[in-house]
Amino acid sequence: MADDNYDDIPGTWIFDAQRARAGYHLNQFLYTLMKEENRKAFLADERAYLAGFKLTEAQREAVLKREWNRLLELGAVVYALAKLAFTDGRSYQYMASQMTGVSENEYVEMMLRGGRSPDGWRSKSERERH
Amino acid sequence: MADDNYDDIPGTWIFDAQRARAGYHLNQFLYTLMKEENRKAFLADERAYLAGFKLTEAQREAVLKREWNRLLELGAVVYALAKLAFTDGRSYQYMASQMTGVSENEYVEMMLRGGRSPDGWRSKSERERH
Amino acid sequence: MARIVAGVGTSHTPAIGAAVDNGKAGQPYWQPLFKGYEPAKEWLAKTRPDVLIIVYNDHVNAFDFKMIPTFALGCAEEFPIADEGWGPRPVPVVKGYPELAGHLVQSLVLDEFDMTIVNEMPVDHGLTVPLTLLCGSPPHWPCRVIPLAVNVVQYPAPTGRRCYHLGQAIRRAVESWQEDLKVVVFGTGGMSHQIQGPRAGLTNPAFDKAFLDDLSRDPERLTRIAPLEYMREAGAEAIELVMWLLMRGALGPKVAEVYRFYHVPASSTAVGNIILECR
Amino acid sequence: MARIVAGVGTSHTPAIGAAVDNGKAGQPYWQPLFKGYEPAKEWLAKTRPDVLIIVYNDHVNAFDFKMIPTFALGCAEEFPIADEGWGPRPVPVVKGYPELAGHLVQSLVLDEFDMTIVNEMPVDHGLTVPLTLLCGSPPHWPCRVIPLAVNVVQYPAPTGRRCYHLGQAIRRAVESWQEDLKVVVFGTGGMSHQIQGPRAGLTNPAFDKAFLDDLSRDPERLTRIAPLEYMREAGAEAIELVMWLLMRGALGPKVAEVYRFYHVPASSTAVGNIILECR
Ligand SMILES: [Fe+3]
Ligand SMILES: [Fe+3]
Repeated sequence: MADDNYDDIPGTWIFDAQRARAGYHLNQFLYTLMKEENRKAFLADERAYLAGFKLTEAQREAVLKREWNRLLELGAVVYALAKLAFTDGRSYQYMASQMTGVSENEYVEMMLRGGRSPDGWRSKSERERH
Repeated sequence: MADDNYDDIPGTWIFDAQRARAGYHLNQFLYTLMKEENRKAFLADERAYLAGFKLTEAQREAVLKREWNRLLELGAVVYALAKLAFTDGRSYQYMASQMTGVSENEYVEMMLRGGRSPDGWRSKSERERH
Repeated sequence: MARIVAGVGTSHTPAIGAAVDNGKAGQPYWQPLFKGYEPAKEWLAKTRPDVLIIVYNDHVNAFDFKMIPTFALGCAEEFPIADEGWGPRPVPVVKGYPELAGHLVQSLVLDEFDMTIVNEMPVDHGLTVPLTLLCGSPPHWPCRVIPLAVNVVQYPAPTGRRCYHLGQAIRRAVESWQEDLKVVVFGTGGMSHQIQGPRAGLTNPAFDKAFLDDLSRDPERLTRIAPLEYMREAGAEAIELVMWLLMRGALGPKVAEVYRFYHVPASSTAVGNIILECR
Repeated sequence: MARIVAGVGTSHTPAIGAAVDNGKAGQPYWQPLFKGYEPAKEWLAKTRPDVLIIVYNDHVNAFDFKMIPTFALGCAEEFPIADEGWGPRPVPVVKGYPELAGHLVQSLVLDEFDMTIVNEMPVDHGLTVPLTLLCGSPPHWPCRVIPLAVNVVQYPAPTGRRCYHLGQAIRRAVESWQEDLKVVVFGTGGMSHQIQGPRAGLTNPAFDKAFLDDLSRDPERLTRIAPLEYMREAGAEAIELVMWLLMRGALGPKVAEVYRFYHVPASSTAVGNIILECR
């Protein structure tokens, strides 16, 4: 029934029930950044704001350091995570570029050239061969 | 697919999508009676409390007069409606007895004798023959 | 491998919880009912399940009218006791099983059941009264609980057939969980009752007896009872019995009835209790 | 009798809405995209539907993590525009059709789809960007809208097959509504895109082309695409394409493709648009 071999896809973290559980409080924190007053309060004193949420130490550090991929790994859902980038006055493409390890410009250029080919990204074994 | 001939059952109002829509604000009002402070505020000035909700005039009057069957007809769901009876310090059986037009004692006695037989209550035509 | 070993059908009438909470369980009105539940209580203590999947409905306590899910599966660590208007019942908090619940959701959605995931939810008498009836009043509930809330408040409720099939899918999902766990499924609500309108108090023992009989003898017949038939024959709120069919579906094809109790009244309802062991 | 006359598949990339709202639609980056949507816009204006059923997903704007419904049908009078973090988009409020939506829920639940009824819900770019693309920027949207929100955010999303079957059931439900109404169904999201992780930016035009081709030629093939295959071939967020299958299911067995447009990129996504008329 469940083809749940999605750990085999390289370069992504699937937001499943297990990851949703791990990221529950992290996402509830990110969700609050929809409101301007909360964004201001967060930027004014990030540690103090985060103290109001039951994050793990690893999640807290990753938020403070804007470790985008690590946040995905620790259970952030990308749509909620984007609200953190927006809070920083950054674009979605900026956040995506940081996740891929290139500059925002390089990322935008790659998309203008047609985006990233799936070749080499279908499975971990295909990735290694590349 | 839909056997939606339930208007044919006598002595009941089925809480379907249409009735739920008609009763939406009425039920949201009743839902607030879950909290002690709201029950007190309601009892202190019923009209003023009701002014905070978008009820129809008919719904408002039926609340003020505790017209239990009329409230069902106007879209109250019985579980929410019970909160109004509880707010009055009444029992569920009291509310049910009022809906059936007997005293609470008579209603309790009927249940102790085994409840109301379905005979005569299956359909409107069966009801008329009875 | 996790296994569903048995199912319990039981009413969840709120007045039963109130009787216990207010120390009235020994009164003549209530005494026969609680006496009738003693064997089921002993059975559960002896069976010692690790997890209960409790199929019940919320009565406008956890869910207001903003969102009404047909099937909502509780995936939280714990479920607080709902304040239904007079303070929460004085019973222990309900401990969930998020890992197993997450697995169930995953399996059920891929099996084409359109579940709603619920991560925060107070539980009302629909879930706590069965716990009280089957477990008494311990300081902690004896095992973990996965709540499965079914909409039977706004018509239409899911059909009995749909519920039965969901039960079957839950059995498959449980059996694909690696941990060695003993699971018991509760189907709650019912039996015949009408608690509103001029028709309130309607009770149909013949309908209820046939329903109890066919849970082991001919459950397929029960899946063909139309929503309207429950309402006509056994009262508008008898539609809750579809939750017993969900439980029955989860037990596999063959069951043995090991206990039955039937009593009228508890407040406005007929009360039924049945224990079915998987064979 | 109400009739579904056509379906529209379209991406709902938020950057498209932002481009319009910030007056950037004429810029070289955006101009080819908006030009490509002109024929679809004209087609919709000419078709003059009474009701749009828009299949989309919420992106953690209306639903937080307390409850995640698989299929949520919007039954409200109107749906406010969500504030996704920078104020609501400056577009008209979305007017619903509660009577028809209530009928759909009733019919679908009895048809064994486990719908969640939603009576209050803001709608996000998933629903409003398709309206902007197909209707432009009028002072009021030209017709009523029934939102159908599908969970594609927390894995697992419903399967493509399940979505297709739900579409078929929606067709039956619409046809059992007495009023004379012309209904168009939107399937939104996609096409290929991956918007997270080291793999972000993945785009697969070959996959997208085959998908567009088979919407009219062999939709059954598309219903057999496994969730994992969408993710492997076309990016984690390409799973949104199951919502196009829901639209396709609602069109009946035979359709004619009357328009197609495909463009890369809008922000991190491939953009597709197709119009299928029922034959
Ligand atoms: Fe109940
Ligand atoms: Fe999307």
